[in-house]
Amino acid sequence: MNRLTYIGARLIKTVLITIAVVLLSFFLVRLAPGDTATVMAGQAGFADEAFMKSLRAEYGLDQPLPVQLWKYLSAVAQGDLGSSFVRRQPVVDVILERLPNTLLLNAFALLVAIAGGVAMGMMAARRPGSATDAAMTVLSMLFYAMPQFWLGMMAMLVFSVWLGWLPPFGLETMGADYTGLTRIGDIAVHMILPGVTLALYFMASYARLTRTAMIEVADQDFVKTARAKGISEGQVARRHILRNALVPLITFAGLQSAILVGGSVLVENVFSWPGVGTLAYEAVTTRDNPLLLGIFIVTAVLVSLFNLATDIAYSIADPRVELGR
Amino acid sequence: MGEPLIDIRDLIVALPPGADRAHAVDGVSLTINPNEILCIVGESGSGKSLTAHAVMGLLPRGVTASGGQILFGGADLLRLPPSGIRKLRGRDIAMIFQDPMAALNPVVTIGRQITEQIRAHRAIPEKEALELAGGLLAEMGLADPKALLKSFPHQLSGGQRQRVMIAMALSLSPKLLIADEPTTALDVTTQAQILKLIKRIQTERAMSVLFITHDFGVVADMADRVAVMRHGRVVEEGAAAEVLGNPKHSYTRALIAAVPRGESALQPVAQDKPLLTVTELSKHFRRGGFFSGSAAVTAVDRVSLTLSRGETLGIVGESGSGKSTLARCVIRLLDPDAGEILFDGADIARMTPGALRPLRRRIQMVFQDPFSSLNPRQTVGEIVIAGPRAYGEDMKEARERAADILRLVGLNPETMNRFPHEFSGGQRQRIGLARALMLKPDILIADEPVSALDVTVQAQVLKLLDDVRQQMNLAMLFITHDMRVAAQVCHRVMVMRHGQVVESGPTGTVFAAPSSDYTRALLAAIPGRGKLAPV
Amino acid sequence: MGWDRRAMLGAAAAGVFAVPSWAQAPGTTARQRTINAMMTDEPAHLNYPLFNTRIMQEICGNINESLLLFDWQFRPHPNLARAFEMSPDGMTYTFYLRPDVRWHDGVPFTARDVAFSCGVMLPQLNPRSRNAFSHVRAIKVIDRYTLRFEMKQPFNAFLLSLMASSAPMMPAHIFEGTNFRTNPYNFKPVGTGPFKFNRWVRGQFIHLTRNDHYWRPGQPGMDGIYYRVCPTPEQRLVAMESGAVDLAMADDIDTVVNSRMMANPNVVARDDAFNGTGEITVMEMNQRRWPFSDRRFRAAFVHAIDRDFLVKAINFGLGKVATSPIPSNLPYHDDKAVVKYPFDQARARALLDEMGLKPGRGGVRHRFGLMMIPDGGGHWTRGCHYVKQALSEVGLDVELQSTDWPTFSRRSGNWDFDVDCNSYGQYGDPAIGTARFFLSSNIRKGVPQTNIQGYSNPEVDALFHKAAVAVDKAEAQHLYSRLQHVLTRDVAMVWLFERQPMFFYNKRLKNVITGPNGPADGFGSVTLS
Amino acid sequence: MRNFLRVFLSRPIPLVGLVIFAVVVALALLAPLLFARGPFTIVGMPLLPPGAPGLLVGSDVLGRDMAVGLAYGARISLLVGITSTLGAVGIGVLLGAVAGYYGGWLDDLLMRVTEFFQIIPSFVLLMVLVAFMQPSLSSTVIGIALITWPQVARVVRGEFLSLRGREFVQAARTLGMGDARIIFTQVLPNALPPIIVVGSMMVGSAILTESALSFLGLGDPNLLSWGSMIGGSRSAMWVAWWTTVLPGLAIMITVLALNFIGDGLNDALNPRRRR
Repeated sequence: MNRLTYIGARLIKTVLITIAVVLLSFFLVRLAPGDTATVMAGQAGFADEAFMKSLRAEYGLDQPLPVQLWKYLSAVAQGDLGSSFVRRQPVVDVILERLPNTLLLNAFALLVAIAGGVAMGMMAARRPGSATDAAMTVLSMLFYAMPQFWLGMMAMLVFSVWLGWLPPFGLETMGADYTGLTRIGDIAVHMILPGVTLALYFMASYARLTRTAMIEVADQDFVKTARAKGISEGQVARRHILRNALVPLITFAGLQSAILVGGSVLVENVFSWPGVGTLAYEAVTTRDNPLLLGIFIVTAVLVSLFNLATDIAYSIADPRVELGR
Repeated sequence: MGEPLIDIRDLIVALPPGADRAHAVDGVSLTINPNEILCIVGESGSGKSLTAHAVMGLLPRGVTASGGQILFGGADLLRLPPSGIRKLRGRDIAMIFQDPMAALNPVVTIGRQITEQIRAHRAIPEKEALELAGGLLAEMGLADPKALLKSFPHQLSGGQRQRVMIAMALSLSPKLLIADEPTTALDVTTQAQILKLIKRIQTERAMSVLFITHDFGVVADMADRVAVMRHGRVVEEGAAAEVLGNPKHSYTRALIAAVPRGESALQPVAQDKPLLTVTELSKHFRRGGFFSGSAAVTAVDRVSLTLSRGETLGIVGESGSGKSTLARCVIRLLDPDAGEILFDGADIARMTPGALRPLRRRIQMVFQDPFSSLNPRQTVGEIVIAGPRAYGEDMKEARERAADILRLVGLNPETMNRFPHEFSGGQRQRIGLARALMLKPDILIADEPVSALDVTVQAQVLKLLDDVRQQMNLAMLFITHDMRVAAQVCHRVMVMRHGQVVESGPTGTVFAAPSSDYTRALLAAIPGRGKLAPV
Repeated sequence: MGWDRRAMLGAAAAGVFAVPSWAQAPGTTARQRTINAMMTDEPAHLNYPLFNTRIMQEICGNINESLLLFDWQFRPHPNLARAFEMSPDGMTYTFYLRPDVRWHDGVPFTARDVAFSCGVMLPQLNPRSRNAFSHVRAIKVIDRYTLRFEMKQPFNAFLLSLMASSAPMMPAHIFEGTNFRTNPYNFKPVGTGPFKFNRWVRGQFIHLTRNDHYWRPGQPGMDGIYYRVCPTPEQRLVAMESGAVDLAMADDIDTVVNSRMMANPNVVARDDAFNGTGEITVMEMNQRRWPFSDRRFRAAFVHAIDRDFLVKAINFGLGKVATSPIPSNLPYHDDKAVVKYPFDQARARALLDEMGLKPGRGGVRHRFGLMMIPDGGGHWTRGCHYVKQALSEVGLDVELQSTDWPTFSRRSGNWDFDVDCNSYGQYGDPAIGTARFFLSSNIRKGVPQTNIQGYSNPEVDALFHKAAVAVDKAEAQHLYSRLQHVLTRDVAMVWLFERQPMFFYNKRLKNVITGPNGPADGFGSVTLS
Repeated sequence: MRNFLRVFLSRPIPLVGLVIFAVVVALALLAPLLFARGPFTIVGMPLLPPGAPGLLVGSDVLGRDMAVGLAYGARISLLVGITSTLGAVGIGVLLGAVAGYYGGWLDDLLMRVTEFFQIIPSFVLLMVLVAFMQPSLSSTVIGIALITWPQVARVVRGEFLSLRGREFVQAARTLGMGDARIIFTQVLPNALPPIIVVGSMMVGSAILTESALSFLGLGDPNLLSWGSMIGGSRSAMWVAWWTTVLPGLAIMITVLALNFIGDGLNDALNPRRRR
């Protein structure tokens, strides 16, 4: 099967999955009690029937569910995700405003997690059973055992409050209004705490995965062959062991990118990072169903694309893997 | 004969603490002379492989050469610093391994893997190294070396891969080539080609080969000199003709005797009404899923056969010939796509599971892999009585019968309370046989029952199968890739290739006067054919 | 259990804290003339009447002004209206507008805008205004700068309903004849105020700049205001402490750390900035259900709770025990008229016994649910935790129910609850803020923030109606005193405490709070030192 | 079994995990005996630091004894961790076994469903589920089980898929055993080790998920959990570190102990992955 037809087939599948996501989540979010009208009434502190009625009419909440679903589906088919109830802006705009922040944070976290995890895993795999190995195992399990939100708060407490090294939250320095390079640097500094917090949890997985793979690969015959060729240990490790050990990491990185798109709710919340995670949290608590559905759809599409990219990367890294098999 | 190329003296290889014995190699002394092939032959656990690995300085983690010397070019390889031995590896001593798929890095191109070795020892540019590599591949008899250099290992066949391995090993014209069971993972015809190739280049390049094998047939084909190893020691050593023709040690004699000669002694059983008649059986496999299109592969293509009480029908073929699929269709582990299977007058090809159930117990099977065919979480007793219990037999009665059957297959009934992992491969095959016999079957299907066993054990199991067949008047369908084994136990054979029957007939006739080229090729490829004295 | 503020400060000081380098506010010149404020979360838009919440009041108070301002005694003062007259019978109000006011886009502010705002836009969008203006029969535009409100009947809270937080003036030339909910100007509001809308970076900040053509001479005293999104309480505290932000309003700072903010020498703390709202934290009971329908149960409920403790330890000393439906710092409050329910658990037990609610297994007399307001684990949640604990001591087993806003609003609106925790604002006059919770005419299923308790007393209905139209202040006072007596006698609701949200600001700011309407009156008068 | 214990206890890591876990379990079981008044009782002023008279580890924002809260929190964490894992394992094993053993459209359907769960941000889904069911102990448990079962199903399916082709399973079929009998006596016992390992790890992650939900105020308000202790003290973090640090440490140590045990189980039950 050639790569292009494969990609085509996968894109069709993405569309199908997205439709399933839309249908399922449409009913799912409707299961939750209350609607946007009640939220607004509650928050405004004052309400009467006219207020509620006009809100419901405006949002189409007074129509039968199948009608709402049909209207929604036909709009989505035309690329219109509707309008956020609470924000009164097109859902697409609302999400696109936040998406870059989330992608930025998560890309950074992914890089940190892979770099740190692979380094830890390699260190551990060098001598399985040694003190270094045990230390790495314990350390990675420690990362894995900490609640992310708490780790974030502790990092904030230590590095921002006690040591004063890093800004505790936000995307950039409040009120500074930097531009250009200064601004990029400012954002980068703000990204360190949330990014590393996010990364540590996954770093543990990469470390374990790398360690296992390195040890497994090191026992394979082709490594023996490589040694029999008389090439140096460094080359054996790099060209033969690591190269093969990294292949399973690609799958995991793909899986992780899926989690990262919508999974950073807690860290974004703790660090007030203006991303999709905080948006999703708001959407749930305000029953902003179009927004919530929009987030589901956008993440579904993104995750599908990430998965596709992962598969392609995998097929490049491992020539044995044929796309579509 | 002058100075030996390599001189192994009192080599001791120690196993890690906690292993079942202290030394895997226990005081081995061997010499390999220039321009000769030394075969080390032995069964599994004899220490033959570790001896070879010790020469390369490639002992597995935890295993150490704790004593003795390996002298090569005036230096003791065991005392050389890692960098010193590394310089020798690949340049002066090269090695090829048993499974060429596993021995090649799956994510690196063939070309790169060869040039890597060349450039580790010679400072030449990649392009030049690639040209050298191409030349080597051509020399190994591989077509289109240019394309091969760019391919990945999985795109090659087993034989091609082993040729690539040999090309790589020869790339720096080593003085010694160590071949560790280089043909065990290959089909018999491919094996013959590779053996021929090694022999040819050894002669052409006048180098030495240390050839590790378990097969005396291969020894007969290859060796100038032979060393027989057992339990980490060399029990007999000498010129090939001497050892093969006039073995001194009883173990050597037993080993040689156990090698099937590939000549049939059994006469066909008188054909009365067949118990099983398979007609025009076909089975296709669909590959891939919803989006990847569906290419059907025909694994069994209109195969017909008959089987009578008391006879053994051998189904012979190389890997992928469809023989196992055929067996699994007959026992309805797979549902055939076309054809009929008449068993005692009833067509079981399309029977529903419910209707099939009473007939099921009358066809039983012995599997290939003694390690995966027994449930590791059940005791031998549980395994053996599972069948009768499934048919509602009383527990106590079943256990009593199990004791008898275990005795029949040569096991102590007390083994019932133990778990499979406490047994050797041969013993496990006996347990598997006992399990099948518990249901008092009419037909026994044996799917490569001895291919994973050492040759001496193999002989015992084959004898047991034949005894049981006679005692219980079984009809046996015997699947094997080994012509020699088929010759030993089958009354009739059927040769399969690509899912089709190539030829069939009484074993003696087929072996003596094969009617097809393929059968002829198979017979010709039997290692050591005609070189071992008849028993 | 002892409590004093010094001990609290001691406890607070145990957390080491020094303002680190990253938190130093950047010191550019522009920064010196600009202030930063906070938003706990971002508003959906900036159409003031469309969604009249506290955050909107804080921001839009600088953009959209009202006709009148009110002082600490809730006396009206001119604003966009330079003068006004009320007829002695309370049936007409005439307003004379300033002729020199222009909208931010340069269009003059005229009587047409007022008539549009009070006659069309506000009643249509804001339920509170709808209630107030329902007493108005007609609005007559007399000339470009004069207009008259003609009433159906006298309504003595009418002027208060023109407070900035209730009746912001909206530009007729932008909204008239449009769909108010989708008008693009909802995202770039136009007003007459000292600051005009400049930029909105979603998820980060809203920036207002000075209105150079503001009608009040010498104002505004600053170049601009940033409202920055600070969703987490810990973030807001740091931002305030470090000086990165100059203002912390209402619920920006959790009461837990109020004392710490008060101890900060760079910060000025005010507890009167929201007096105009006059907020009381309450518990509402579903009086359709037994035993909440029984006055004795409700009385026992109040007796069982140490509201003093609630104020001191749970609310960290802010506010005071509420004894009446009308906050103590607002007009018409009458301490002598109310029936009081001191903390007395023995009395509570006796009342429950009298009702026949005897302790059962495990000493439990009755089990019921307490629906908590979603405040993210803030002081309301803590208060509910305390109430659960206190009631357990008299044998009442409370199941706390956490909610989010949709659930809370829906369940309370549909009367699907036993007891809830809530809070209501008086907005200057009981007729505006308080009556809605007790009038039997305001029992409306499906609508939250109404008389969801199902409390119904013809005498109360009559008293509220009379009080609202009483022209004579003394008469109104008399009626409201009686009301306070009846309502507290009935234990018509559980009034827990009067909430005094704090307003903190950096001491470099001057003239920040000028009246009880707090930030809703805008920051035109603020200057920077 | 003896072999299993020997391997399991031969390394210090699982042993340490087991000891810590035993202490946490003991604390959870003994909490009502040690602190009969319950975790909600207000015993003093809010935010008293550790070491204040009668307060080993200080008081929280409501003046409750943190020590009592930590002990009772263990009950909730363990209860949620274990029950939600049992639920997830129950659903996952059932569906995974059926899909893996029979294959075909059942398998296809299951794979699509697990894919759906992979694609939807699971924590957001959990928030929706809990908001829908109203925050309570049972909604937390059900919610966590609902979002985590696909993980188990995948593992079980994979095991069944590979075991299904093993010769001893084929042998069982030739012996005339029914599918149910094969699934329960032949395949499942061999698939148990990875299920146990995954399960032990899932208990830990369920505890983490519960704490996250409680932290966001989506937990059961009538029960004090470690997560809700952190969430409730969030705004006091800057002035009273112990209110957030200690419950977090409690979560971390418990989950770490579970992971240690999981690591030991992995070693002891899965010889393939042993070093």
